[in-house]
Amino acid sequence: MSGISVILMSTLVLGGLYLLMAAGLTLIWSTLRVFNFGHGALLMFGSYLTWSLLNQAGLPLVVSILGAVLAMALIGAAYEFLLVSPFIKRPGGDMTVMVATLAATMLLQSGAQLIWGPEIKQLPQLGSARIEIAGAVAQGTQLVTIVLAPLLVGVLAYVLKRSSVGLAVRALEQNRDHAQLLGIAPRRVYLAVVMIAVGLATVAGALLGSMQFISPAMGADPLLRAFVVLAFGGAGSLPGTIAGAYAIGLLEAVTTYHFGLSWSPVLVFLAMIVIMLVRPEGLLRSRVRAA
Amino acid sequence: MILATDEVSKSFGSLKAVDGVSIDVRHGEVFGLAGPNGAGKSTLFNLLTGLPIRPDSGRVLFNGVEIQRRSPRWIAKAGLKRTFQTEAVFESLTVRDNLRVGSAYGSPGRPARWNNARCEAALAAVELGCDPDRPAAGLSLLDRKRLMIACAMVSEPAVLLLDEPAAGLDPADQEALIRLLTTIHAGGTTMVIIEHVLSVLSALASRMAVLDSGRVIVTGRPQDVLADPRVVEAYLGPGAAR
Amino acid sequence: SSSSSTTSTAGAEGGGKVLEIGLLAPLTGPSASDGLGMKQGAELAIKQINDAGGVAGHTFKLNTVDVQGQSNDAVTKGVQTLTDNENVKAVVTGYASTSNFEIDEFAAAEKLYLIGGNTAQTQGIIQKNPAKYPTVWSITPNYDAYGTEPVDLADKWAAEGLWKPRNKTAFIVRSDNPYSESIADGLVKQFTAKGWKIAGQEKVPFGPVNDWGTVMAKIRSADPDFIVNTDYQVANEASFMQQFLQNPTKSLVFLQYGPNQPQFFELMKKQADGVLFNNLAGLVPAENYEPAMKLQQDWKAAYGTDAVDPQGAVTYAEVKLYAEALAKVGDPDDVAGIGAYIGKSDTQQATGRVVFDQATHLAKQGDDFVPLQSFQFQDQKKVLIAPDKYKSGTFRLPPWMK
Amino acid sequence: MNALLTVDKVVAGYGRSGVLRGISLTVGPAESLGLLGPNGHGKTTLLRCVSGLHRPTSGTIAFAGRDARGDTPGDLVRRGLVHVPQGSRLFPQLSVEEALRLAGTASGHGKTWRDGIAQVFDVFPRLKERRRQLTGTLSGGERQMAGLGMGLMARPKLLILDEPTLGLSPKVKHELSECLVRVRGEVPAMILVDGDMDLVLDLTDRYHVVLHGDVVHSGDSDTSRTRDEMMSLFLGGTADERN
Amino acid sequence: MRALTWASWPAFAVVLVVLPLVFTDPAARLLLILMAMYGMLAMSWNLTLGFAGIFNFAQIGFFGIGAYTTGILVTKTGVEPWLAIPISGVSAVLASLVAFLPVLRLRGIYVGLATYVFSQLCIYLVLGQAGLTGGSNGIVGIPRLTLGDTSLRADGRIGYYYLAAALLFATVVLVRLIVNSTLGKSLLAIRDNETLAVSRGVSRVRQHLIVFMAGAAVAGVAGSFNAFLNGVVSTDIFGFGYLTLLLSMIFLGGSGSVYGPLIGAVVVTLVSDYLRDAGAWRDIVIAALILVVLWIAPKGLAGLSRQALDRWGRPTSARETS
Ligand SMILES: Nc1ncnc2c1ncn2[C@@H]1O[C@H](COP(=O)(O)OP(=O)(O)OP(=O)(O)O)[C@@H](O)[C@H]1O
Ligand SMILES: Nc1ncnc2c1ncn2[C@@H]1O[C@H](COP(=O)(O)OP(=O)(O)OP(=O)(O)O)[C@@H](O)[C@H]1O
Ligand SMILES: [Mg+2]
Ligand SMILES: [Mg+2]
Repeated sequence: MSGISVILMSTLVLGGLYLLMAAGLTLIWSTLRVFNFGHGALLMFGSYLTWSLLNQAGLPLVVSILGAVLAMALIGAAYEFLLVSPFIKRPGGDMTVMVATLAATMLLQSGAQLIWGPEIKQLPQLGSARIEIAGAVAQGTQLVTIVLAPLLVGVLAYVLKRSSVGLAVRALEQNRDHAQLLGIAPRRVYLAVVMIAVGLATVAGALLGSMQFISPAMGADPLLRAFVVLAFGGAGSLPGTIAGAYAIGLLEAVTTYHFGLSWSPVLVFLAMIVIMLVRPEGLLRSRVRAA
Repeated sequence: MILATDEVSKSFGSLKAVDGVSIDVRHGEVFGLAGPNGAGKSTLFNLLTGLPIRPDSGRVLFNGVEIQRRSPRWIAKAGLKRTFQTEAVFESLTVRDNLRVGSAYGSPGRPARWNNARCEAALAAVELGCDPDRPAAGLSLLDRKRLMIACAMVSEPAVLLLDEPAAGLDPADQEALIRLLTTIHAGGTTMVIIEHVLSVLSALASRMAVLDSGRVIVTGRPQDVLADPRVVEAYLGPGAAR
Repeated sequence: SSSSSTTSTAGAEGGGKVLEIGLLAPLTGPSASDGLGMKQGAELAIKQINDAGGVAGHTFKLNTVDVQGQSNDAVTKGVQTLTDNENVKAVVTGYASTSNFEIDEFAAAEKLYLIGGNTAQTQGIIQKNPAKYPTVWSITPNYDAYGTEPVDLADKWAAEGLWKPRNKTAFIVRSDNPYSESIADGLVKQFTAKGWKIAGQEKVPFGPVNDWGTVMAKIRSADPDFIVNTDYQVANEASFMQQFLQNPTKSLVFLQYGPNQPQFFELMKKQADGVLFNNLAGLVPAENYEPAMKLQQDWKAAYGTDAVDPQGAVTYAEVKLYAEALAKVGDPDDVAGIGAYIGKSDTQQATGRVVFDQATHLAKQGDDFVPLQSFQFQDQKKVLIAPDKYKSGTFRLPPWMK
Repeated sequence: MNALLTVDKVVAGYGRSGVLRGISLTVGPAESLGLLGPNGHGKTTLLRCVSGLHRPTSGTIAFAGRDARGDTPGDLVRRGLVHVPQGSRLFPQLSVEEALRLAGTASGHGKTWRDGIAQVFDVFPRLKERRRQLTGTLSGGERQMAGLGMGLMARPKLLILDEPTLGLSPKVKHELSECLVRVRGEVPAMILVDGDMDLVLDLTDRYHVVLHGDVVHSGDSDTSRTRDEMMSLFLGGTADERN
Repeated sequence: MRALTWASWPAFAVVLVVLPLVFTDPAARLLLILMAMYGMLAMSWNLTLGFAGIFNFAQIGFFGIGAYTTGILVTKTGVEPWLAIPISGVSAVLASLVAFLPVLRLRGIYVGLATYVFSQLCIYLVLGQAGLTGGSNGIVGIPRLTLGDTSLRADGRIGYYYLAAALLFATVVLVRLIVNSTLGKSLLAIRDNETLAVSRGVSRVRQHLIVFMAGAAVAGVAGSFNAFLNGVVSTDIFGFGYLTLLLSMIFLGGSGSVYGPLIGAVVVTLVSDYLRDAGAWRDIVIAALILVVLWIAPKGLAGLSRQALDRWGRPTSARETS
């Protein structure tokens, strides 16, 4: 009995974290058609910034997180300006951008180590609420994650689906030249998208930094999971990503519970490869393609 | 009969893009295909060459062999070559290398080796006006079309399928194109041409079919077909008078 | 090697020659804080030696090589760089690789190599043919005590009535690496031998473990008297403890090595209270042990904290050991001579009295040699609770069991 | 001079190859200008420069009395210069309706896009039938219509059409040219490039013949010219190119 | 130009032979060896990544599989060490057949995800088969290669150097042969326009499989060499570190050319050795270097040098005629 509730709780927490991470990646992928390898490093940097605002500037925790999200959005803007836009129009630009974001990962990780040192750090719990269901406990940051992650991404998905901003994002993704001729300013949309994505990653970083620890390498693992989520949900759609994130969270919780931490990544990866082979467009993605 | 379809159909969702089409193309002839936009002409070409789709039902016969389940590569090697409606070349290869790829992989048998003599011959035949060692990116429209045709021709296919070769060409270039196609035809290649520029069809085709909403509405000699009231109604419209 | 001896003498007369001491340390990657400690320890020792005028006419300079996350590749490259360098006369480390394969390299290159960690591996390599490794010595003793001491202490506390085990069950968590595995194996053996039952075991992958939730669920359903986690990585142990405290069982918790690192306490603060842990190689924090107190003072003067990094204590001792041997032998190129001197030496280091076992080249373990120190966090302080010779407090029931 | 659009001595090209060689022209506020000329002589390039998609090497372009060189295509669209590009694939994964709506909102007509769509459906009933279909699966003619419809959604002061009848069947082309007549009625000024010379001459007030990136000949569209005369102009250009 | 390329072969060989005679310092020799090994890896990876445009991240996996094959063969079975080198190449090729599965159906970045996961799975496989692979301990004590009685390590690793140089030379020949053959051109064709290429009779799957296997063979051999050079193999070999290192080499040097990745391997190896003690600054400098090169020279250092050569070789005339 407690097994099920433990698994469920893990699913909601893990799924929420992966969702925050993968939603940003999906957004960048679907608009810019590039893969941001630096997303994990951005998460890490956001986490450190939160820590600094809290411990060095002495701000309250929530303010620190908001401050870090804003600061990271600016870094996201610089990121777009320096790493994405110079390369994206080149032939084979997607690969160049990917390499540039890999380089950015190296920069951010080493930079964080220089700035904050190699010792791990931690953010305090977000609140002291605690619930216990059939032996499974969720408290503080875990509870916040369970609620906040789907809320943020859900709102984002709704806005993108309903608003003309969302249409503009999709149009740019499909035909940049023509979208410009309709009056869409690609740079502005790209900038907005990267800033939103980085902001989400920062939130994920703050949650992770409070549930676990902050270290220069902390982003690698969430990034890898976000990969898997993208493959599961189809990289192009937010609803797919939401489903994918929780599916992976569930899969991971179940396999960890039954096969142990050593085997669960293997099983998750294998599941991902199978899904990719059977449904290359992701689980939920419709298969309509251009002729 | 070198190429024939037998009640070939293909639907996209609820749309019957090609609906029970039967045509037959005789050895050595130029067969025209016309019809309104969206009638299913390009889709029919896709079905003939297995690219990127297969018929839902019906048969495609090439030299008497059923090919509707064959791989696009097999079909290409067997001698059925096509061009595309949006003129496509390999941009990062030089003009000559475009032809070499066409020659090496389009011909039956392996290992894949190009035939230099044929490449040069094709290059000369299409009268490409540019340096053959320049990259194909940035060629003018007519040259791209010429290169695309040359690339299909270089492996000496038995049948050549051309999807709107004259589209976008000005009258002078259209005439150049007709001359080129006439030469190729004279060399013994069977051709199927999709074309809205009717002068091209009138000049080249011995027979033609008109498709509408996925079905063949009329087949026959161009002058008869183009005078047929159903064709005027569905395809040519009142502007045909011009 | 009489010619090299002359050059070194000449160098000494010419105002001192600078010798390099190699340091292999994980300066980047997940173990970077250990690496920093190693570097600080070696630097402190070198500075003190140089300030005192050097040794046998030589002054020292540190040549640090980053072994990154203990990656074999980086270690190999580091070893090759150091062995290729004529000026490097000795190499020290806390630990470099996980398998200590580099011992063979240094032995083959006839370089002096003083090492700390992974003694099981060191022992495995050396005891096959100790004569092949005259230049390799480990100032950390055999880890066997890690596998017995916690069990013996638990029985002792029970006997003294400090604690009442309900049914003598233990739950053991291990990480998939040789160090954790060998200690966990030892513990399982000792527990069983002493009449305990193993209520459950769980193996986690080597590397960051983020979510202990499912492990906790198993621990809770086993509800053991004693929980041991031999995953020595400090972040893992801290998060293990935090997650345990969310819904604790009435069990003693013993964590292998991690809590020795200052970081553990910085992260845990009050939550650390009650945690049990031990250490074989770190500074002996006993008021009555002079070498340790001296290092603590010097460390504070140099780095502003009296929390001496355990790895720093190791490299500090290694450099000192080498300097002493060099002072006696005189010629830095007489590697065999220096190695032999170290092997026979008997010194009081901050980590205890270092005397080497000739069959394994490990420092000897025991209350009179390098002691296994057992600690418990009490009232937000690290209290030495065993051995009796040095102890400054006694075991208490952890707060979650009251 | 009260010209809506002034192009003055514009030079442009791609990489090392020059395409436009100092071309100049003007379009009045209520005027329709046709551009004729053989393939590959720079018409599209000129239009891309005008709408801000391509940067000229030198020369000036002014729209509605303001220098337009620094403007992005988006700025120009909001000022009323709308370019329907040649052979666009449109937005393969957007439905016809979504694409039209986008064209309305992106050009600053966020409030009135519904009316815009209704109007476009009047001009192109075919699009109404296909409103839910993804533009990527439209046939060539349908796609041209959708592109034109999107152009109209922006309520242009100057509508630039690049080869709207490219690849259309005669009947559709005929339908489309009727639509174009209606389109002409709805927009104040227009630049039309098309392979169909008669269509261009029907729909415009003046025409230029563009050869080698420059205007070599101009005239009023209603002065009747024989097809042969035009052909010789074109052929002259092509012959030059081939030597 | 043609004459120049023909002359370049013997010149290249001579340079390779003479280099260790100039650099006799063992540390410098080690650098040369690493450059050659990384050069092999980067050049072979570039076949799929650069020329075929496949987001192939499994190359690191092939490298590791080669290394582990050698490690297992020489420590667990009594296979003649020299024989382990080709066998490692073969086992990497076999592994590439598995890694290729996703390429059958997937495109673009999805291939990247799947192949990256392939490398990750290799790690778990190695950890799971600890009896064979030593688990997280790795395989240690791999004996050095010997030629007769002399170890290749003797005399400042001169033996390893010449082995690496020979393998590098073979790789260069192989890559050049592939790139200049119809196979090479068909790869570009597929990358440019897959539909068109298929309709011209090019089989995407077949062509991609061939380069995939060719690249894997070289990587497997390089992995085997790595195992002998270091005497130890562990799971780091599948890690992110190698991935970024090699990608830096390829894109710094220029993914569009045959020699670009080799140039990149030389530069990155030198820089990272120079900054050995710089800790975190090393990665910062390398990353900044990559970004600067990507900004100012899209075609990498190879592209820059080609431009310089062109300018120097045929002044202005070329530009006037175009
Ligand atoms: N992959 C696809 N998915 C959905 N619908 C498709 C697809 N391909 C084509 N169609 C639809 O099938 C119909 C026939 O298209 P096709 O391209 O064959 O027309 P066509 O006769 O070549 O027209 P045109 O002369 O304009 O090129 C069109 O309505 C088109 O929208
Ligand atoms: N993106 C490009 N890169 C390089 N060259 C180009 C590019 N676009 C066009 N060109 C070249 O510029 C020249 C002019 O092309 P442009 O498209 O402006 O001509 P056009 O008059 O519109 O012809 P068409 O009737 O074919 O549309 C052509 O030679 C063409 O090859
Ligand atoms: Mg068509
Ligand atoms: Mg044009």
